[in-house]
Amino acid sequence: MIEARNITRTYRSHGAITGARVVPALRGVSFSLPKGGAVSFIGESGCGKTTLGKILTGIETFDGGELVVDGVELSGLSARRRAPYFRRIQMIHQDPYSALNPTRTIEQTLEDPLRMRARETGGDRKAVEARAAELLELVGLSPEGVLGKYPHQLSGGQRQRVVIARALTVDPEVLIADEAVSMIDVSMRLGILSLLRDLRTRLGISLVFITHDVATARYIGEDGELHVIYRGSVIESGPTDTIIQTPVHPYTQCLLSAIPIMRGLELPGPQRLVPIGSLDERTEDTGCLFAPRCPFATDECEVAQPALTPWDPTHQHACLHAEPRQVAAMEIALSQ
Amino acid sequence: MKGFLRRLLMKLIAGLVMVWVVATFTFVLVHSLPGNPGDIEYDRLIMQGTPPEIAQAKAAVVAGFTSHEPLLQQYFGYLGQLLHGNLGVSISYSGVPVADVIASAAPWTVLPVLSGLVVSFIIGVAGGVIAAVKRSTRWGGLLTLSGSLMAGIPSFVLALLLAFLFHTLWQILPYGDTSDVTLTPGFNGPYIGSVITHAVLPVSTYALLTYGGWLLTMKSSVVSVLGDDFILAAELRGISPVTRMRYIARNAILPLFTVLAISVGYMFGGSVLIEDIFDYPGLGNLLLHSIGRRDYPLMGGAFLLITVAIILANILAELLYSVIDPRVRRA
Amino acid sequence: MTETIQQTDRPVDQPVEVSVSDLTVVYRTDLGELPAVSRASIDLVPGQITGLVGESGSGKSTLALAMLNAVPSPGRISSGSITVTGLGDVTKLAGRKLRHARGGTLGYVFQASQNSLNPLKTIGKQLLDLGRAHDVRDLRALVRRAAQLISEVGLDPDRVLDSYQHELSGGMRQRIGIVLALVLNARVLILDEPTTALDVLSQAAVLDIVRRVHRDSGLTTLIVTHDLGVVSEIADRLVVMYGGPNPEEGPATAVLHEPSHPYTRALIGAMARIVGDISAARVLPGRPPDLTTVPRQGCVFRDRCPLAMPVCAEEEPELVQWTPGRRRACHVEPTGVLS
Amino acid sequence: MSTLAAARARRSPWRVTRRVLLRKPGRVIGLAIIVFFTLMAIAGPMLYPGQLAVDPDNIYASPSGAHWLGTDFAGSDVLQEVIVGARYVLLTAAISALVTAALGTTIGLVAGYHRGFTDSSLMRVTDFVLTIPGFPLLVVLSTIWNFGRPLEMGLVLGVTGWGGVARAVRSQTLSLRERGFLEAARGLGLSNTHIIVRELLPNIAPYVAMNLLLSVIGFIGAEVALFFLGVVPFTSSNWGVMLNEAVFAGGAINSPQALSYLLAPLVCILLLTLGIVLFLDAIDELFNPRLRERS
Amino acid sequence: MNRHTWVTAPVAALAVTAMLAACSTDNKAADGGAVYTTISGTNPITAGAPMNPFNASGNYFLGYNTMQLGFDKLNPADPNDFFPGLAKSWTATPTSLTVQLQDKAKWSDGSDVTPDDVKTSLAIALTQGSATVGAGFLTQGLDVGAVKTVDAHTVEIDQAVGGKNINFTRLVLKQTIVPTKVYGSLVPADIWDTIAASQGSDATAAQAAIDKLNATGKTISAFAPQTDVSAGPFVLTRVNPGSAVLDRNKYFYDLPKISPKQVVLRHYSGNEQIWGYMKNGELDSAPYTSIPTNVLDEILKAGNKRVDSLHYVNAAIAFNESVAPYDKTAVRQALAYVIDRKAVTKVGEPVGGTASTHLTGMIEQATANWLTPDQVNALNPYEPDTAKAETLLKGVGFTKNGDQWMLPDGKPWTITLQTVNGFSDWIAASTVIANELTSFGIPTKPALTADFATYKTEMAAGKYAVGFWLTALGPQASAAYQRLYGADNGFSMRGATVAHVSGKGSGNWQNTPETYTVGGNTVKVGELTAQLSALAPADQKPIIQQLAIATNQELPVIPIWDYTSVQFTNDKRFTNFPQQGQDALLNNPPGVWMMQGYVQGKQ
Repeated sequence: MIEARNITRTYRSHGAITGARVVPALRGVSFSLPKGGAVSFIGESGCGKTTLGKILTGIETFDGGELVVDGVELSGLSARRRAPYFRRIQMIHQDPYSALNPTRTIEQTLEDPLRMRARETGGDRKAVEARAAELLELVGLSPEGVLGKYPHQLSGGQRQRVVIARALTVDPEVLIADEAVSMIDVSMRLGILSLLRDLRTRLGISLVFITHDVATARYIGEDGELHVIYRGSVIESGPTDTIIQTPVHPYTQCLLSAIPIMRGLELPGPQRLVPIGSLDERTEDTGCLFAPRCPFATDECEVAQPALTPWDPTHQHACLHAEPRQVAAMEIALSQ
Repeated sequence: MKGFLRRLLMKLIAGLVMVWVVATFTFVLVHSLPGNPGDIEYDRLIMQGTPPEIAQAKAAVVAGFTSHEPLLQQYFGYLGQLLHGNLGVSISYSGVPVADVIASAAPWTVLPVLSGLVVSFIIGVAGGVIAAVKRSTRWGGLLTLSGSLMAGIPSFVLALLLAFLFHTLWQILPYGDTSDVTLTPGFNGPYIGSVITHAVLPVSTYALLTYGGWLLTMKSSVVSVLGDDFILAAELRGISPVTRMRYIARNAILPLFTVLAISVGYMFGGSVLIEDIFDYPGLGNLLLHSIGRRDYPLMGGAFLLITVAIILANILAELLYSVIDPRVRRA
Repeated sequence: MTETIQQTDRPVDQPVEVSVSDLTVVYRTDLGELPAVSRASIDLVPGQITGLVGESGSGKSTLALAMLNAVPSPGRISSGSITVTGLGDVTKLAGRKLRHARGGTLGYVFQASQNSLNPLKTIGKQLLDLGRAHDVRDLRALVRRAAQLISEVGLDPDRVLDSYQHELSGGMRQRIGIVLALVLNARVLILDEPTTALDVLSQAAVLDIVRRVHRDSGLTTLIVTHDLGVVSEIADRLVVMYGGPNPEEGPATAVLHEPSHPYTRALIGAMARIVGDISAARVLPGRPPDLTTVPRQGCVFRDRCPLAMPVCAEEEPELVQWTPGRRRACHVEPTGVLS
Repeated sequence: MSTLAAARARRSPWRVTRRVLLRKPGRVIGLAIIVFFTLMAIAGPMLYPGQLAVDPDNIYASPSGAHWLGTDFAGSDVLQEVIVGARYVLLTAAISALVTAALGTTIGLVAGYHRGFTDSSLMRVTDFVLTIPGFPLLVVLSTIWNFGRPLEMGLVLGVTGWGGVARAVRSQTLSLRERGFLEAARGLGLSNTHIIVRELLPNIAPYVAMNLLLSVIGFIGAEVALFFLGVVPFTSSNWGVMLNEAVFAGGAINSPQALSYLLAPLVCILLLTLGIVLFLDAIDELFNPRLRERS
Repeated sequence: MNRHTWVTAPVAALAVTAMLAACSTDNKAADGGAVYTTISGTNPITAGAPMNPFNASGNYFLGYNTMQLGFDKLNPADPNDFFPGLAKSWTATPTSLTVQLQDKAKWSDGSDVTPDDVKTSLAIALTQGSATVGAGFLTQGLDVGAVKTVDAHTVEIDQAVGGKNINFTRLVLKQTIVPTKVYGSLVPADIWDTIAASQGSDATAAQAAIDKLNATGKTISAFAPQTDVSAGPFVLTRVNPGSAVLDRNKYFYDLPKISPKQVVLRHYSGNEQIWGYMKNGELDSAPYTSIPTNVLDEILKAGNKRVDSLHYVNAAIAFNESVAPYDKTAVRQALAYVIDRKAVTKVGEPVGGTASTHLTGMIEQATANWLTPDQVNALNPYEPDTAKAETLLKGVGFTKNGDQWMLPDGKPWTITLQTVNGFSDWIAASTVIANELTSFGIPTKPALTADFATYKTEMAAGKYAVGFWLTALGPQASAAYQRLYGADNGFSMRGATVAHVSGKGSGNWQNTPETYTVGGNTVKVGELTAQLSALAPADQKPIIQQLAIATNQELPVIPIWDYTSVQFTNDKRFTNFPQQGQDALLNNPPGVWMMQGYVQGKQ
């Protein structure tokens, strides 16, 4: 469905003192997303994962690499020709509060794209209304209760469901969910996640899930691929469960170690790992990007940036000192 | 510091470009005016009862100061002079350099405007803080209303009302003129006192005109800062109310610098009316005088100067902003 | 019950540092005064980290603010008391005494770490403001103490004290927040959603610091959060709040392992975790109550409760101790909840 | 689902408006004042068609039963003059407000939405318009072009006064542009026209409305000031002309006789300003659904 | 420290310092004695302008610190009738004038006023536009050919070769006399050669000379003397933004007559300020300003005394006769019958105006002077009479459709009555006229032009059919008729003959016929008017009579009111002001009154 090869994106910030500064947001990200499949990207804030989401939906441009959607390479196409491909890829925003137009009712929000769709396919007004109701039911909302309302009259979870329904109006093949539940109440999060999972199984929609929370990535795409991004490059990737159970890159291991342990239900992994210092964008780009914070860094890590190399046929990493460690929490069996 | 200077330089260049645009605009504007200064002078003298032959001779002198060169040539001449800081010579002042005429008028606009600005800034900002803190009370509401009303009242209506109330009705303040004529100007008490009492009405008008803007901006700014978490955080850390108020004021005052620039422009623009009503010999009056006498160079000069004042105020406001806000300063 | 779980219950004679009893906080709205916290009772024990967990609108932040007698307008404490050792009833404090209590005895770490610092002043100057506000004579000593704390939380004191807020990352700011809360030797530390805005690595670092300073300084700590994970990572005791009164409290591990209230259980069940059976996760139906929708009568949770009975609509369950160190408010038997 | 929210959703716009208005008595008063003057502007000239009667033997008469507000320099009735003069003042203000709204909103929207070169060039123009001192410019313009008629005056005021609205709309558009719903609309493939008209405009409408009402006050001030200063020739009497006559020809500042002639238009302007200011408060709440719900 | 204080304190300090710096720092105060406060009717104080009588905005004050050889009595019968100024006496021949200077005439620095000063002053006068005239029809050039010193107190001024200007005496006496020591350096040494060249027969050389004179004139008018050196009774001490202060000149030749120690001339930007001063009793005298009756009452209540004198200006309605139907005499006459001039005057100029009665193109006083009583009685007074107007209109083909008059071609007749913005008396009058004409059946709308400059330009371009106009300018009948039958009507003097032009761009916007037929005789108005300026007053009479009667019949303009100069004096501080009737004196500024021995301080 989507094949990304070596996508790079660089921002130029206009500093007053130093002049233009080049900030690489993505340094050659490649992945492929099969139809109905799921890919997750995890990383800290500022690692470039949001930029990736925007590039995949066509909101941002990229300056290097290839993006192939449904077998068509997009960077060579004009903006106009590219649009229909990007329309197959819809974004679920992090913030359901700003993702809906506060001055328009849910009905209006849904019917605008539906009507546009109807003009293309020749549907009539009735079909549009019926489809709007159908979509709302699909995302678990009651059409009567929601259609006439404004966004501010809905809860965060309801809004996020409306956002998903709106994305579905154009019959997308891919949904990009960028931190789709981080601003939603804890008790409502799972509902949204399971809805997304449902859409995958019921409609065959592929998912790109972008998050800093490994647990939600696991819930959505247990059977999919997981890519760990650090400062714009993928440093480890492979099947989601494999990475969680046997991560080999120290950064991935740090990320997994940092997940709070549910004491009483889980035991901490025996090899929890803590990174040194905090993320500092200003460090030099030579060598392994994670080296300054890596507990296992050696002199050779400072020299060259390690390439993504296979650990096993499905599992790749970019580290000179890759080694599986048991860092993830372990479940305590309930005694009943 | 380097960044600061660089920014200053950029601002100045942008300002200069704006000055050029305005100068060109002014030139075009002024040269599309109908009528010529000689005719005006003639009719002015006739209406004063000057015998026609004398009037004609005098009008001829005035007309002698008008340029008859082709417009484009005049334009480049004008720009060339501007580059040397020369605004040309006045027609209605029979060849006195425009810069001199403006220099004698400028203090009577700049100082009342600045004093008014300072007064209104202090009162408006204080009022804004009170209106924000007491916004749910009746007094807070009234204070806000007073700000909106003052921001809305046309300047001359205010000037006339003040003149009517304080001069005609209660007779406690002088109206018109800059000081008591019987006093000798200089550094002496009575004269300074007289200048100040005569300045009360125009300065109050200027002050009241911008008071509303300060108050409303300050109020909304304080309200938003009050909602900022760091204020609550400071309270929860036991920071004293006075220090907290300083935190609020300093943060809330930042957006006012944009208003400052607008106010200066607004006031200089409004000086035309206010100086006319209070008979203050400032730039606004000069502009009216020059329009009435078709004194093109003077008109252009006064208009340009008012515009330059606004541009400078804008630059100054941005610089002040960057001095106060470390986010800009250290960027 | 299994033996792997430590019982860290509080003996009856253990001293209490902070005692919230029967606290009700109301907000004035168009519909009259509505309770945000109703009859809440929580004890904070010295040396323990107490976790307060609830969804948005459960009143947890209001409760945290009430502990500093700082409920924002239009809210007010309508009844109940908050007794702090050495200060007496905080709800009765006012003026200078209250101000000195805040920051002095009671350290508060703010929810939005991004914005708890004055953007126009360096951290050092804000530290001095804090010292002056609390009549600290020896400001040099204060700075030394701050520098020490800053190093303890893993930052460079020289650089930090001379920095403005915008020059620090979110995680760093939150650590500064902790330093400022503790620099005046507070005995009680209240953290309101200390990690909500942070990503997972910063969160881990901050939690680690909290745990360390709590232990090193012998604090009484309350951590308020909506994230069960955060609480379970560091809290000794767990208090669950829902729509005002708290349905359940007890030792953290025990509550997580063996939730006795349907809400606690559903909350745990609705967590996405990195271990365990994914299909076992259960969506919690309905939405959290807010001020206007919270039922006036009966159990607050009954609309979302899978075990609701007719009595739940009529009678509000009392918060009672059912086993040593654990209290719950539910009409359903504890065993009925777990089965 | 909260029953309260559902109940609110069922409320008709009229009931909401009424509720918002009635919340503060000031708003009702403000609306009443605006309606009063609007009616005066519409009906005034019909009440007193043709030229006002002159009476050379009854110049500057004091208020009396026959002339409630006295008479002017020609013995015409001041009350009639105030009523007849309202149309000019309000019509002009309305025209200039429309011009400002159209120009300011279009330019601000286009600049904010398209960014880049379009934005920077439009903003340079806006800066220029904002920098040129408005009132002195009007005074100079008035000698070039006798824009005394309402349409012309409205156009001139509007064309010189749109800068503020454009800037406000632009900054609003820029901030809206970063909101998810606009990105979503673009992602869904909705047309630019649709996005600007359906998505952006309704969100900007409150700002435009507020700015507009504020600028109406400014426009009334400016037009009246031009007449007061006597730089714009007039075709029929209006409040500004009355003020000019009262001060410069009638000696109202020096003589109590012409006082009602001076105060009548002054009070009208003040009242109208007050009315708009009071009403603005309600507009803010009406257009801002979140503000409406909060309390 | 509070943040506000450090911002405000420097600004406030700066404000005060700069405000003071903006004013003169001269601290010399008047050494006791009464202060005479008034305003200058011709020169409002212009802050920043030089103390230079040749500057168009200059701060100079005739009769106080600015002196002439004599002061015009505005005597219509004798244009050379002057009060003595720096000249004690003078004798005129047809080609020259010999002036005897005051014996004790001295400048305020103590030096004598010499014939050389007169010579310099006249040379300067010739640079001030006077040299360019001559081409103009209206103006008689100040064609000074030479200035000769006869003795220390006597100077002879000769006309240029061939000049026989009957106004020569009057023009010379009216020139401002300035000290050579101040202005001499600005005058090129060869100026008299240049003057001679400008009057020579070589056109190219003359033009070059005139250009040279103009250049000198520009330098002089822009000149800003450091201090005032005056030969008048007062010397300018300082100019404040709000006032000019003049102290008594202790070297003045007739010092004992000058009572005030100091004169303060106050600034004004509009009439309403002058009213304010008078209402507060602040002025000892005030020249003519337009005043409404209500304000007049206030002023009189404050103890001011009203003194009326002649003002040689009339407000009239002018026509462009190239626009139908105003080319018809009957139409203009009909309009004169409809307009109630008394009612219009009551609204337009209730205090300073007298409704016109005889409509001769001159002011009423002049009409009575030049015409015999029989002739005056024979003039048509055009008393308001709508019946006569109707008859006249019907006689030339107008019809009445209901209330509305129709033009002979059947179209409705409407009038746009043009006035000037800011001329409040005209505007007020136009509302009354519009009312009268509208109720007569000619819908009339007053229209305003932005300012007088535009008004003049547009009027000359023939844009207005009916509009207000000033007529009857100056005491001389020649000037009054020049206004009607001069450049605005296409007549101009070409050498000895009168040429007539019309059409676009000619400046002729009145477009009257070149000749009128009055009582069977042909009256060549343009030629007759041109003759007036070269004739001695006694010889003018028959021509003026012809023109007056023709004008009364043909009405190229409809005079509405004569302006009256309404001055005020206040005897709170001074007595012995000129009284009503002393027009010659009243037409001069109070400085001249004082020189003539009037105005004494109260003891």
